[in-house]
Amino acid sequence: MSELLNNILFLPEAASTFAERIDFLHHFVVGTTMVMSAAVGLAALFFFFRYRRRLPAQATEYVVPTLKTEFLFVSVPLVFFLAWFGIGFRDFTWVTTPPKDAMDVYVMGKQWMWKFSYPEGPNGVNVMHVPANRPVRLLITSRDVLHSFYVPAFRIKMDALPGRYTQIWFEATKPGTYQVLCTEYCGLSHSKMLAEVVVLPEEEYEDWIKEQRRGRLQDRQDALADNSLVPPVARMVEQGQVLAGTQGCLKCHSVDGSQHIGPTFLGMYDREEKLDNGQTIRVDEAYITQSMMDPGAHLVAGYQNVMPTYQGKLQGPETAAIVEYIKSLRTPNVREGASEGPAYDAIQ
Amino acid sequence: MAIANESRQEEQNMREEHHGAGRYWLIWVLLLVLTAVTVVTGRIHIPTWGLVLALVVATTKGTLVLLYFMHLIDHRGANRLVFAVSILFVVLMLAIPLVDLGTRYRGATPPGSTMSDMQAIDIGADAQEGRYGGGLRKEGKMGEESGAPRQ
Amino acid sequence: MQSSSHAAGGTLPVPRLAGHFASLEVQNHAARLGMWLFLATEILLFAGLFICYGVYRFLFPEAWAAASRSLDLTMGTINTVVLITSSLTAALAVHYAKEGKNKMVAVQIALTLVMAIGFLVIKYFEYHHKFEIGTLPGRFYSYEGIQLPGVPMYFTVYFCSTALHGLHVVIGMVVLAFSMVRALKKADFGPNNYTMVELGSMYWHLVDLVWIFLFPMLYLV
Amino acid sequence: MTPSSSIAAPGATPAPEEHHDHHPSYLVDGTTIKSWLLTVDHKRIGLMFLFWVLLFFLVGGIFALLIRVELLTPGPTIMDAMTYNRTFTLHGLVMIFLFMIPAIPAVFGNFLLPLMLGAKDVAFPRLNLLSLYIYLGGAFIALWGMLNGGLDTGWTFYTPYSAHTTTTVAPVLFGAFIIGFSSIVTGINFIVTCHTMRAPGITWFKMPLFVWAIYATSCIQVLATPVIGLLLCLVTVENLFGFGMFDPARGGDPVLFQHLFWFYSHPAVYIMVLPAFGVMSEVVATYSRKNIFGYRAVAYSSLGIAFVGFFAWGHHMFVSGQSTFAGGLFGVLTMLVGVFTAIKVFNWVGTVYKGAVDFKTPFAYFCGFLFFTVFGGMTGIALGTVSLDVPWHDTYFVVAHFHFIMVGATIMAFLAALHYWFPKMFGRTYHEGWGLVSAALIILGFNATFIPQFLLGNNGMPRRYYEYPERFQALNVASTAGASLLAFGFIIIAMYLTYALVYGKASGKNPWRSKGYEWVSESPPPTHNFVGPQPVFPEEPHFYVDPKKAEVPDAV
Repeated sequence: MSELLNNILFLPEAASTFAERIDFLHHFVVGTTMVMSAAVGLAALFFFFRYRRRLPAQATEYVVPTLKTEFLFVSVPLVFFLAWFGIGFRDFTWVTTPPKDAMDVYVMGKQWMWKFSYPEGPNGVNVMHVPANRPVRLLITSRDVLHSFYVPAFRIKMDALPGRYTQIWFEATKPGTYQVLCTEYCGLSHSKMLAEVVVLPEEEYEDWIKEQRRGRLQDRQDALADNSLVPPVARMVEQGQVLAGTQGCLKCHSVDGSQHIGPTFLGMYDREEKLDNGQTIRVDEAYITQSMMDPGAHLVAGYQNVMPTYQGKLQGPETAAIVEYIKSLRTPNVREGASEGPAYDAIQ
Repeated sequence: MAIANESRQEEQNMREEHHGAGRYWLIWVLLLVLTAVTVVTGRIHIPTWGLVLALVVATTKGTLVLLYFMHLIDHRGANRLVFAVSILFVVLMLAIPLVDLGTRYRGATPPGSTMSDMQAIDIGADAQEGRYGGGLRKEGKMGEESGAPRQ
Repeated sequence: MQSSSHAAGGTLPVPRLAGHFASLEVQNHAARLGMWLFLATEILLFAGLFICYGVYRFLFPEAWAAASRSLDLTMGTINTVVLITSSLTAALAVHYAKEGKNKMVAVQIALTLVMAIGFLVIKYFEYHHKFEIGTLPGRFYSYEGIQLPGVPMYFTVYFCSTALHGLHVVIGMVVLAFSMVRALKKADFGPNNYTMVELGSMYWHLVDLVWIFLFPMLYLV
Repeated sequence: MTPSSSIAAPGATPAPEEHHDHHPSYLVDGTTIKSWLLTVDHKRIGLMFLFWVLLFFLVGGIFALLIRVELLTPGPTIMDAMTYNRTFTLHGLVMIFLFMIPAIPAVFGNFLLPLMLGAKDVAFPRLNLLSLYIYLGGAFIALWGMLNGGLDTGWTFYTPYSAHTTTTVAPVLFGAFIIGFSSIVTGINFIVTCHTMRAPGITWFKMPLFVWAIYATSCIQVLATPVIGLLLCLVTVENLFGFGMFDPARGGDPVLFQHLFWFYSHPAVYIMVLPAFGVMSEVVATYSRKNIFGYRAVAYSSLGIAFVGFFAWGHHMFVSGQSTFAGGLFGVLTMLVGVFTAIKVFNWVGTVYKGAVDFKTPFAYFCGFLFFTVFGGMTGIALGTVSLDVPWHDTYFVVAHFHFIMVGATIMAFLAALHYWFPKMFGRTYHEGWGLVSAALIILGFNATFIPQFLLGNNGMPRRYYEYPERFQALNVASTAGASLLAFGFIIIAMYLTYALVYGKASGKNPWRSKGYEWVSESPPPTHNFVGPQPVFPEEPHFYVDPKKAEVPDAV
């Protein structure tokens, strides 16, 4: 049934968990629209025929609706629209709120290509590898103008904004290769800004990432890869470790949990920190980045504001590398356990 | 007499409300006092409520100008409605983007993610060079020459 | 109905009634309502900038505080006082127009114009200072004193809003100048014929109103 | 009835030309070019608007056909990518700013508003003329910019692209900015006209629904246009000087641009479609000889759309980095707009109930209009259902949706208005048979063009694509075929209406036997609309009850 409807509606193959949810709503909306519109249309046609003009200056009755009729006119559509909206907003919240155990992929759009990089692994241009049946969070940004990351088979889309991060997540259900399109007009070759998502079965994905890390597989995509975005050290964590040393982070921050001038990096990521103004904050990418650029913004209680800003001293990938390094030092128990499901925690 | 009702009402209001000039002077004095208040309180830089206080004072001043200098207090009907609607729209128009901004997900605007950081990376092939039309204009040289620091 | 004092000579000056209006009161009402609608569009025009201000203030609160402190509060305050006083004289011009005292109308408008020029001169000095030290919008920003992200944005907002406001000051001056010339040459303002002064003065009050909000937003917080 | 006022006495002598014995129609009252170019007569201004609006429709239509031909094949067909990008931008700009926005308000609103209110003219006739020239000035500046380089930003001018592109953005934006003034002036003029120029007896709830629609439209024009004016200025300044208001490199927020842009451009959709609703209320009442079923509901829903429509703008930004919460807020408000539109649709269908339908050309357009409004509106609601917008956003589904509601409905109304009021404007009749044939062609052509685009959108084809993957080709070819049908329909209309303009039979005062207020005056009306004493208007517009039974208007 749903296959048939998808074919009638020209919907592409559904290859993610979100696609299944959204196709249900799609069928529901199209179905009710068709039924209701047909009812209105048939009523109109019937009236056109039944009440056709018989005399040139025919007089008619003065018909006005009762309050009940008008109430019906308002309430019936309202109920349906709100029902659709309710389902739609639930799904929207779901798709914009990644589960905690999602794997991260950084996506950067630039005129006119997509770059993907993995926190611990390789970078790629125009080809993104993800495992099947595992939630993947995309952190999307752009280098120049607006782009939009669209995978029809997954039914997901999110704009890439320069200077901002947006996020969306998906869980691919079927291994295969799926097209990525750019849907925000971005200039001359907007229509050529295509990419692919390669969904691999879990084991194959592990193999792939291992090979990538070992750097042995010089496949097509490495040849294509824009060297400029690939950091000198392929693994961001390693690079971050080096940077933490050279930039002097480790002079004040320990990595073994001991107290020093600044808070220790060990287990810092995802920790609830108490701030000097009494509030608490959960340490995430945003907080770490902010603390590097503007150390005084949220001081952890018990520490002095002595750290210099790294604004302008660190480049984007370097910042990201240090963040990844700090993330790698998290204590193992922090991010384990089942996902708490869709939780809307955007309001801060 | 639909046509005259609105207009005549209006004319009557305008006509009845002709006061002495003293009223304007009084309002003027009030406005100056409020200006003094806002400047004095503004200088103290009250942390959280400074903006609110300043806006409250500004709104009071604005209301005085509107009601007495612009005679809105004498107007009825459409004129008031027009003004009220425009103010309502301004408020909603201001509130909704701020609500959006306040509820974005936290990573949306980390300070380190602004494009200036990213531009520091040399992306390799020059995206601007040799493309026909539509590409990016070369980053203006004026700022750099005058020593404008990248924020 | 004609309670106010009459112009000398007994014949009341009356504006020409356009053929399509039913009566003079309709014509006046139409003019006034049209003006209010126009003022509404002006308010919405500035609202766009207020939104930019609000959003960027939300994003860069510290830059905003620091940058607003770099402005010259004294000049800003003087300008506020000047503009408020000019608003008073504009209101008085309408008052005298209603009473048919054309000379006083001209005098009050002239005072308004003088203060408007004063406002612009002070604004010029403020701008000049900013050009000198380099607190300019966007990529032209070159001031070493404040180095926070978002400060150039503050000056973008500052320059856009004050420039737009300045433009309105100039337009308002032109409108008022027309009324002044008429008060001097034709001297036909009276209890039935003051719409022209009234509309000009309403426009001027709007300019004042916008400044009343711009002043604390830019200089004080 | 004449307003007695002591103050009015000295200057209130009516203009002398009213006392002529002979009252030529406005078309022949002054035949020099100057008498047209400098006229302050709302009817002549309306006609001049009609001429220019149709001309720009032709220009926009040619661009549309070029786009469709280009999309026949997946690769390059007749132009290169840059030309294509400029073509769709110009198509959007010309159609929206030069055709759709002034189409019904400036042409038919201008022509009919005073007639429907029993007034001699709009409140500010000279401003009205000025609005025409501002419009033309802006249009030619914009067209000059388009021809001297053109711009490739899409009509939405999204920053940062529009701030950086090397194409000629500034003159076009400046032209659009100037056209905005025309829109504001027209809006102010119409609002004041509705408030002050109503003839004795025409109270607010006796105004024809077309007037209500124009009133609501004018409110939107007055409140929304300044914001886009400011925004266009800011982008122009940014493009020319780099002030950086929306420059991400300096912390600028691209989403803020979109907020401000859609604050105008979403209500602009209602500027285009509300007058269409108004036209259709008149058409359905006339051709089914019935009072509007639920007059107040329709009138209030116009205002409701105008108001709520303002605050639904964010549904253009569900996936553009706006917060999830804001998405929900805008989603709910979008649903409310849908409800207001549904009220109108039900009441139109209800109007036909127990009526006497005469299936003339305008009524054929009404049928098409009903179809496009229902499907355009419902797909709009579907798009407002936040999660469904995620895959659909910026695909051909959206293109098809807004062409259905914004273009389909408005074109139907524009053509219906053109046919319905053709006798009113020119005093001549057109060929009914050709009218029905071309109406059928246009409705079919429109569906054939845009239904495939709905499916394309479902299939995942993004908009503004110059080249596309081959799997989209079949539907694109279908769409192009439909577009040619559509063009053919318009050519037929142009031919028989031009013929009717010159050789058409005299129509008489009221060929449709309509009881709308605009038919109280002569067709075509004399220069000041009404001759002699204040005309007497029927108790309410579109009152077709047999006078013998008129006493008891019963509820259903």
